[in-house]
Amino acid sequence: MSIDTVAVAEVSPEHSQPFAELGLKPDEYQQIRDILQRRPTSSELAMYSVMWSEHCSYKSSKVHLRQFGEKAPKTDALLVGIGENAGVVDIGAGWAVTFKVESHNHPSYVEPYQGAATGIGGIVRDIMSMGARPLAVMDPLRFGPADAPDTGRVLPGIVAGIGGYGNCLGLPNIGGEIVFDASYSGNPLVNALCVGAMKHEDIHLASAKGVGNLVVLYGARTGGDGIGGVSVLASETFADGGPTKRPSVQVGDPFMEKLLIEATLEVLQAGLVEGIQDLGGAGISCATSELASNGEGGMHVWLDRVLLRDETLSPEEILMSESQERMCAIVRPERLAEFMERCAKWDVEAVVIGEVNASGRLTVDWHGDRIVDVPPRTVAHDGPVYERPFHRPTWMDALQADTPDHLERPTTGPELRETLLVMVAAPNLASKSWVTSQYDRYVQGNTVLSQPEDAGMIRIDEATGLGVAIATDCNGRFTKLDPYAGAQLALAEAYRNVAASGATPLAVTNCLNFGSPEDPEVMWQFAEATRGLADGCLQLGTPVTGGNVSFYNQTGATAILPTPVVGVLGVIGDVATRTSMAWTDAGDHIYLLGDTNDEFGGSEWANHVHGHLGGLPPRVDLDRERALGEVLVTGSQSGFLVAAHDVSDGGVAQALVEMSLRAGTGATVTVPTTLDPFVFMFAESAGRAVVVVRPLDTGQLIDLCEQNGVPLAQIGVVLTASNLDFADLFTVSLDDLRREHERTLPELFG
Amino acid sequence: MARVVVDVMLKPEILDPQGRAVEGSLRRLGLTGVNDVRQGKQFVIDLDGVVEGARLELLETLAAELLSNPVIEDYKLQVIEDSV
Amino acid sequence: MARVVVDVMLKPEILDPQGRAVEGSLRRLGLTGVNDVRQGKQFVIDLDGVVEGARLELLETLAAELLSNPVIEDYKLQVIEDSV
Amino acid sequence: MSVRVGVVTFPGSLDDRDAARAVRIAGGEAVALWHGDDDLKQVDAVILPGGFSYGDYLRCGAIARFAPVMHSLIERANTGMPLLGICNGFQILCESHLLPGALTRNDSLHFMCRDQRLRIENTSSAWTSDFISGQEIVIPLKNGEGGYVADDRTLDALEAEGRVVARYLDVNPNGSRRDIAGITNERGNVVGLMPHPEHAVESLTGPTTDGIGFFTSVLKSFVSL
Ligand SMILES: Nc1ncnc2c1ncn2[C@@H]1O[C@H](COP(=O)(O)OP(=O)(O)O)[C@@H](O)[C@H]1O
Ligand SMILES: [Mg+2]
Repeated sequence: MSIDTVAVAEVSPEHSQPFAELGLKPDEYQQIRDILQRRPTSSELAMYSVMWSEHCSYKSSKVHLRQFGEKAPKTDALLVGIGENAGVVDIGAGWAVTFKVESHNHPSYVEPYQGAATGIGGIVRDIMSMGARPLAVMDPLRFGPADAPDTGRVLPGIVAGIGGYGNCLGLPNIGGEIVFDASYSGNPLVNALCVGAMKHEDIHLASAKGVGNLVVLYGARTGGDGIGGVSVLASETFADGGPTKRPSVQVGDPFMEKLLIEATLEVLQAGLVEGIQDLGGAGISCATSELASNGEGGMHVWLDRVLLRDETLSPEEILMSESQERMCAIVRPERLAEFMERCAKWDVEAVVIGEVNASGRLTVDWHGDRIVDVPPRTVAHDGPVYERPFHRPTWMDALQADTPDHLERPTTGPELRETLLVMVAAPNLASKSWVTSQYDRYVQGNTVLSQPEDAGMIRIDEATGLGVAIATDCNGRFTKLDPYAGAQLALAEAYRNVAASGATPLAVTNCLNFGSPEDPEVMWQFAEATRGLADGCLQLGTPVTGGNVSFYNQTGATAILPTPVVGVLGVIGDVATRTSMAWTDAGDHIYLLGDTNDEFGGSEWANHVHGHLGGLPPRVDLDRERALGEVLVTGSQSGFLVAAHDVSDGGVAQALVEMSLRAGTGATVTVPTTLDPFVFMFAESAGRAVVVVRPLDTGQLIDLCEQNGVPLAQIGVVLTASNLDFADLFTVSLDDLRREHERTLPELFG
Repeated sequence: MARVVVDVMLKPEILDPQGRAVEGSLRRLGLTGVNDVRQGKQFVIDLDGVVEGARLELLETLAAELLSNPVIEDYKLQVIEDSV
Repeated sequence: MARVVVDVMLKPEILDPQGRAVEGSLRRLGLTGVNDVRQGKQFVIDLDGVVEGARLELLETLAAELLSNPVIEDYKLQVIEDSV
Repeated sequence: MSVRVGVVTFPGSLDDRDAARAVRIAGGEAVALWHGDDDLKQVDAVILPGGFSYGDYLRCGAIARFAPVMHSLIERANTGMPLLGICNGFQILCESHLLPGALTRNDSLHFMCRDQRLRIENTSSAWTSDFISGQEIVIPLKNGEGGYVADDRTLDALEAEGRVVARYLDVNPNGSRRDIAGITNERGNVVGLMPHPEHAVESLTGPTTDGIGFFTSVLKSFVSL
């Protein structure tokens, strides 16, 4: 086996290299040659190719993502901003919170269980790498049609994988989304969110500082996982036959990850770590180059010291392996022994693979031969940047002109009743408990709200009750009809969900799932959605702290619905004041906050009943969202909101059904005289919530709404009886509603 | 009457955390010279009649696609005629 | 070099929901004449040297008490010497 | 002096801090015990918490049974020290033969997390004396392998001797024989329970506070001595 060293590269400039197979464009390859003033070694080529990939370098999205920083609202709450493994937000009392959502879409299609499991594993390590203890996970998911055979293969596996990994880590699952749409056939979306907390002084960054400090790789051994592409290089260096077979799928080991969490928290707590980085995509290449690039000097790595699961791995493969459950720490030499002891206590293997130096270079040796010698910034941060062309799709006009106005609407009481029963059983609106009951929501004993509530809420500080709430949302149909408004509607909905729980929205994370950036029409959707989200965050005063971009989500030439999943994090001083969506006492008054308009573009009714998508999404007014949020949070803190639930998919009718099923008691509902009953029940106008107050407190609610300019109308009264009465129209029993609402997923997925 | 036994094992290149855990406990409990432990599944299927032709073919397909996950596992199918 | 294969199967009187689920799918996918399906585990242990005497005894104990749970499972141990 | 209740942490234990919190809320002193250490630190009672000890890779609880701490625990349990195994802890107790039977894969083949109604059937064990016989409670249940199995003779004996501590009501979530959710040994000091009382000790985070009774039971048994 011959090794391609720097010395060899210097004297063999003509040697032809398989850069195209590794996904590099000719000009990118030339750029590498210019940086190095020679041809790259095969190991260097491996590093650059993976670090300059779309996934790691954000080369197509960078120019758009900049807006999140440029338009960021001024706030002291942001302790660590975009660019680190995850953003960190100050929530008071010396506590900081870090949260982030990431995609694992493609691997989850290939192997649903392991793909989804390793998606959870990856995001958890991101949170750990900030110095935080991971506290909870969430899982926004998208699938093809609920009754499609492939959905029957993919969904149960993905759900089992998320549960299998998250449950075993001891992280409660406090929420997520499940949405079905034909555009996700062959391209399901698995986004995973993790939230963690730490004291301010425990915040750690991924930087290799301090000449002489050691680079320690710990956790699972390195195997040949996820290195399909680079085997091209490995086969070059083998005399004949190529390397032994490499796995195309990464398999997660949640038990190892659990040990990794405990060991990491111990070494952080003991002050043994100067810098820390998780190993995810691009493995050691990414970890070492980012650590070195963020540090002030250079780094040297003895690659042959890496503990291997498979001894046949070539250095290129080791550099690029995406084996799971590994972390990298920068440790002062005098603390190394203690670091190793703590790892051993948790049965976690650790080995020194490198040292921080002042060379300004990242150098890697393999059994004494120099195989990498590069300026680390050029690998990690100064990759190519594309200004991809984009233009508004020609079909947008026709799509927006095809409004839902012509669709046949139910009008009579019996028709409306029938529509309601059909809607509550629609896969997108049906109960998701077949899924969520496979997730542990209790572990750690700090879960205050979880499914089916609007937001997940966890207690962070037992002494004071300080906690956070998180919701994720995105209606891809809205985004398709208008990407700018659609992204803002996603933001508005998540914001509203958090406010409805009683927490003050503070910060945003996002996972931008789109088709191919090489398609100018997709790129336009991306540009518009990004602009909408950045503008929206500025207007709401909630900065984006981090996120993730997933491109190339398409089957053939057809892209998925543009799906910018937005996660909003809110803080609540005392979780005991949170608002649930369940009403309690008969006689309490039910109010609808916000204005209802005849808005059905992209609605679930148009989608489920008529298979129609066209027109414009509901109008978004973020000032009104903010005012609504103010009412929800203040009302919750003042203690007079008995229950609150945001209105979104399925409209007011769906919200009322969810509230009554949660409570187990019904209500009598009166349609405001100004509204058509159908519009009242099913329109999806933004900026609305249903709230419940005791009769004595209605004055307080009315005053609060007046102060904030939020319109309100009483729409009902809570009953002891178990039916939902739409006065003068129809009545329906909770038993019927529950049966329809709960049967869909079990019937489909058993 | 026939018995079909299908052994399903993770492909050698795929990480086997279960096997590793078992390996660890075997060592802790005093077994020496252990090089590798892998944990797989075994399906024992009892059938009427003989297993040949199209039926055997179907069984092979089912073993390859239902009983094992071709992305990460290999299988081995054995027919024992006249079992029981 | 030796290989020890331990098959672990639920005792016949213990309900095997996995086996039953597999049986159902085999039927749905067109396999006829299925009488019974049971799902068990298989451990493949590669060892240095030969497996005999005290080492074999230890392996039997481990198979009986670690690899299987005697309350609900039966095991079968096979030694394949010189397996590679 | 407060009663010292040990909570063992195995690699992969998840509900250890939750069990400790429940002990504190009930008024006891929680003492952390480590799987690799056979020192029981003079505790009066011990809880084996839920989780996935050793990843539950071989069989739930199978590997944990051989941990050093288990040697001392088995010894003390045999001389009457109260020992409660919750979920994974129950599995470890069965694997260690401190309790009869075994726990197998849920008959639904899915992990199941739900608020479960139970009936307390034995109020003379060290961990259930603070309940009223026949009392119905709701506490979380969350497991993938919670189906209790044993041969009919054992099941008959458990029932005849009143050693079924709690039974599932409404639905049997995992296929347990005879709806058994928890059992005790002859002496009544060792209890295994599949659902999680430690997650029902605060109204803020649990479906109820019904779980607290398991912890107050053991604390009171010492006070009354
Ligand atoms: N994949 C999932 N994982 C966890 N929780 C989920 C998932 N999908 C839905 N949920 C939860 O189910 C509840 C209802 O979901 P959904 O109807 O989408 O809520 P919303 O209308 O607030 O967006 C929410 O609490 C949500 O967090
Ligand atoms: Mg909601």
